[in-house]
Amino acid sequence: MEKKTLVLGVIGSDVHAIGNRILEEALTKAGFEIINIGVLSPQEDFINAAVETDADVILVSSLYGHGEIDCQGFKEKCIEAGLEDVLLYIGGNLVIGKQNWEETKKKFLDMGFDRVYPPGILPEEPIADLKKDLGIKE
Amino acid sequence: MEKKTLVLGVIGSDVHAIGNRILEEALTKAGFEIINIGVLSPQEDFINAAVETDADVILVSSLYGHGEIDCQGFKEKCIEAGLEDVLLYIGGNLVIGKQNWEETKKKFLDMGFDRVYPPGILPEEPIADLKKDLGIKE
Amino acid sequence: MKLKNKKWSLDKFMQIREEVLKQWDTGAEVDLEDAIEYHKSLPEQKDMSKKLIEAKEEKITLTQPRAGVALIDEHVELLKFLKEEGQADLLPTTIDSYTRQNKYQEAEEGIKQSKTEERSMLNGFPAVNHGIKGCRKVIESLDAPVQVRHGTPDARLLAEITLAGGFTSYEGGGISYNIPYAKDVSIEKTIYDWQYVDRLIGYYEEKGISINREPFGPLTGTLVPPSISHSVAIIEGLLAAEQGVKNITLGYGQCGNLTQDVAAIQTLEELAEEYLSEYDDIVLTTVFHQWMGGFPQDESQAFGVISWGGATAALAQATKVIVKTPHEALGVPTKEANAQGLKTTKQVVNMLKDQHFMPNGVLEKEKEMIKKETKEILNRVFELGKGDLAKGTVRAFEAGVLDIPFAPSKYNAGNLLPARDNNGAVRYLNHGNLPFSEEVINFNKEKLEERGKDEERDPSFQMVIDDIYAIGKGMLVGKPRT
Amino acid sequence: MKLKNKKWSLDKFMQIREEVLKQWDTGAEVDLEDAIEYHKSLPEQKDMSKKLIEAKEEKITLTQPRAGVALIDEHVELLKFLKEEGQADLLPTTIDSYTRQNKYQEAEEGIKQSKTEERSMLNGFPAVNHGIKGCRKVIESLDAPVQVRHGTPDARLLAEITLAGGFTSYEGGGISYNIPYAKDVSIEKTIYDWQYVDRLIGYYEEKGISINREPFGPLTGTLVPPSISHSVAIIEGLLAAEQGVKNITLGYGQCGNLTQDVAAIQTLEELAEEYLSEYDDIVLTTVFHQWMGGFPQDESQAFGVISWGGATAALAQATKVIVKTPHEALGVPTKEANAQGLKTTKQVVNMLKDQHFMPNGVLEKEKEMIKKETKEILNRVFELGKGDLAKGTVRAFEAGVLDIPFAPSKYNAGNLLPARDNNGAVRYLNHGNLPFSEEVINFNKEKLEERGKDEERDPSFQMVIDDIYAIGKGMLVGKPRT
Repeated sequence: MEKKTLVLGVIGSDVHAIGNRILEEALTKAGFEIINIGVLSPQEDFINAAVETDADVILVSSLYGHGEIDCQGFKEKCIEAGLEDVLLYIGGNLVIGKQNWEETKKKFLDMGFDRVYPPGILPEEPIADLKKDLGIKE
Repeated sequence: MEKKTLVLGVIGSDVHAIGNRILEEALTKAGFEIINIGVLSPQEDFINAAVETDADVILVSSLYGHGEIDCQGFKEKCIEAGLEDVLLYIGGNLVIGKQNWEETKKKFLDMGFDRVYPPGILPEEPIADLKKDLGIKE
Repeated sequence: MKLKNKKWSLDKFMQIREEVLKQWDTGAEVDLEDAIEYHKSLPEQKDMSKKLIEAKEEKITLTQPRAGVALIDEHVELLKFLKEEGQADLLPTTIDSYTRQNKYQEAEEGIKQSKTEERSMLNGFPAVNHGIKGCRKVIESLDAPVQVRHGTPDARLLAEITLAGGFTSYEGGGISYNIPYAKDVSIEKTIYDWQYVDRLIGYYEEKGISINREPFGPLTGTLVPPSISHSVAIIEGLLAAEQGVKNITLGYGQCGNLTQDVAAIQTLEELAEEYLSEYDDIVLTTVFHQWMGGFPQDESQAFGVISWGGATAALAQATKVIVKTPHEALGVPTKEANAQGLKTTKQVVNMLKDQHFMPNGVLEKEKEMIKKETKEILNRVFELGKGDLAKGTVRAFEAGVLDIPFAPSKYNAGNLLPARDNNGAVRYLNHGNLPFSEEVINFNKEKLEERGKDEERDPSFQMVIDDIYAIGKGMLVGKPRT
Repeated sequence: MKLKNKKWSLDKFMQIREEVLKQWDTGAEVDLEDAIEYHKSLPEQKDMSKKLIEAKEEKITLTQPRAGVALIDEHVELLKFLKEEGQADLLPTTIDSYTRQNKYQEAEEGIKQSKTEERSMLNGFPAVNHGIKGCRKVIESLDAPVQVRHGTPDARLLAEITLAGGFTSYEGGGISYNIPYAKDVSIEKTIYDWQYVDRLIGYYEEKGISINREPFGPLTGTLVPPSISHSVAIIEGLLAAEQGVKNITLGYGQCGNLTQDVAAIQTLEELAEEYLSEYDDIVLTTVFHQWMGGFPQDESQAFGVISWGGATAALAQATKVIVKTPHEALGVPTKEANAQGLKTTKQVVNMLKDQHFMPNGVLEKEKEMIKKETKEILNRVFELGKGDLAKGTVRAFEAGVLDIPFAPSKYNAGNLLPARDNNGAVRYLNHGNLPFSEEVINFNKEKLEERGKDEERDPSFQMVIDDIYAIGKGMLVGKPRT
């Protein structure tokens, strides 16, 4: 089967590089084609990379709490760029302070993300979800 | 002025000796006559000591959580022994577990204690109260 | 009662045993043969002796809480929570204070009121009242070794019931559960009663069931110099070994100065091995108690004290660490607070398990002085007993040659005043009648004079009081406010 | 831009300054004469340089949190709380991530949304947008020195505004606030921009106002070997001193092995004193950062990590310790959690202030190797610059002679792989192009082979990943589960 392509990056003015590197390693090992645009990536860079590589998934990380502002209008821009079918995943410390996780999750689902992850999960969880969502059989 | 007499002790099956020793030291320094009956003292020992020495105050410590059981009927026995005018002070870890302090305090006031102290206070506080309650001028 | 340090004959033991089992109804349930069979049926992971031997070999430090409530189901629930949420390696059953004074009627009242009030009115588990069936329910519900922890001068019936009930470890001793826990019980009586307990465990050993024995290390828990607690621990270890006990854990309560605490754990094991060398097949392990004195009321500060205790235990490579909780200053903790203390400790112990405290000159000096002090005390104890340790111990307490600071017992001379030196190590401000050499006396004196000079005051009882309050106020050394 | 390590003339500085102040409206408010007068009017207890000098003399370790929110009143309230409830000795003002990237328009949006939502939508205090008045309101409301903490490659305008606003300490540097904080800003550019900041502070010094400067020690915060962060800290210290900075605090992020961490703090100071000896009147202090990598989600476990950081800082006698919070794994903490981390740390630091880590052979070896590694790197940097440190630094990054693990910058070679040895000390698994001698290479190799043997696996990137996750999972060394 053809490899599925994922665009991976850390959005906005966020410079957290270590998780990004580990995620790249884990996703590559799991059999995905990874386009890693790295830290400090604006919405446009995710979208451009996805268009250029005909990606199946965009996986956004945000560890510094500005995710709420940084992701405003992201889904709409994806649709404009013809990426309405691309899966949008996001995970990390998505808001400032210790907030109710269910509320935060709902907020990002409402913004158009397909999967939302709290801080501290291991790569295994999104990998299992990716396989399910993309119909990859083990 | 004549020295006021205090009966001091740790009630019930409680063996906490260090606070008792420090309290004796502090109260003696503050000018009181101290009758220290020590740890492991039943209600009767407090009452007998107070009768024998014509004490003004009985100061009960309880650090181990059984204070609630150990003090049942104490005020009544004091009255029976003719000690209705003797002040009853109590302080320490008076109940099992972390409970609402106001409730605990009310419980012991209702049992007939005149002053009730939480754990961790320094001797200065009861000393100030004693001086006030006994009309001692500095 | 003719006290001497000599293994009891089985006849003597069985004779006294008849009376012991009559102390409360539940005593009649105890059948030693059945008890041995029951222990044989228990899975390995409930065996305290085995678990401690493994930990010693692997050089790791196991965690153990204190915990006990009045009713059986609630007690099981509590211990399960501490095992699962708190990741405790070893479990306790703390006995309530009425049972410790053999007041089984009052314990019964506490059980009744606990049922009515639907909360524990007792500060521990009244194991005698619950009997063998109650104890076995606890043991069978839990997947870890469980130890009896108490503070009982006469702990004979409690031992009979809890051991037959499947507990595999028993804390206490004729000194350590008398002097800090009683007002007017003679040393002679408690040593005799604890010979009974040790003989009982010796009997289990003879039948192939190894029960772990742990003299209570911290004694009064506040500013106890290592040589005091070491002397008591070694005496109780020797008395236990004579009665046939084989698996012994010796304890020490944290003082707070890292070098002194590491030196204490190391010398405790080294000295005990030396003194116990005449007994065969003894397995020695150590237990480190996180600071037993006054705690800060603030929970965050309490976490700091707890962590420092965990770090010291790991760096000293104690076999296990007894854990405090962030509620320490406020009395008996909730189960959540208890689990918190355990988790904090486990994190620290795990992070430090591959790190060791290396000899640095100061450690060696500290160890040398602890050994000197302890040997000077123990030599005199043996002298006073004309070679008999049990007799010597009784006479040593009479003479103040053994003396425990801040203890309630009238059989304790109570002449000692300990205080911290400038680095927080606990020294003798007044050594009372301890049979110390000039060298030891001067060493302690110099250390405290150094502090006195620094604080511009003479070492005095006020300094001792300041030290007692210091950790609760966020310091180690109780320096006067400037 | 001709980069060299030479004190800027006032003319050059003033010329560039005109452009800097135009970067955002609030730049126009800055008047250096007024700023100097303002600092002179501030009470002593708000002076970071003084406070650090005192702490160094008294050999105590001060506590400092990280904290910042979008709006002025809320920011003041937060810092007051950390001072009063958390007993913080020194205060921070953490700058938001938009400001760090000079995105003042986005910061403005964040301020607006924070007002509407009535909660901070920014992860820090946007000091440029708030301007001098806003900064001074903060300074005047607080009874402690306040430092600017950020992560800004071009921090010139931020420095102008915050220093004129009364802040007395400024974190960062041309390497430490570039390589870990930017993707494509050249080293040449950031060193140049930070020469501006240092020259500005040199100007204040000339006018009698001592501003404390602190290069950011921990860099990427995870498994950074001490010789990497030491090299960067010393380079940034030297670059700052050349521009006239006098009060310098060098930093180091906890690795977790006590001996290595103590050795790191001691060598950082010793090496810096040696390298900085050519400059007069420099005052050097040290800052120890509690573990900057992944934390356990469980708050009790987090308290353990925090306490161990506090203990290490105290035993190493760092001048100050930057404190983590029990919410670390979950993002920006509440003010209560922040105060909790401070209180835990203070308890430990106070309990250990009279205890020292003594030389023990292992410490000396560790110090020797850190010094060797650092000097081998720095010697090559100087060589590459033909004696000019600024030029040498640029070339060293090009050549991978300076290299920071896990950094996002494309100007960083990114060849290094660090991993823990069997005792948890951080070693070089792959030293990339670092100019190491055989001795250094073999030392690191042997240490990791020892671990590999113990774990029955070859040291590899998987080992590095295991180490990165280890503390979050309750361990120090990422051993494979057995």
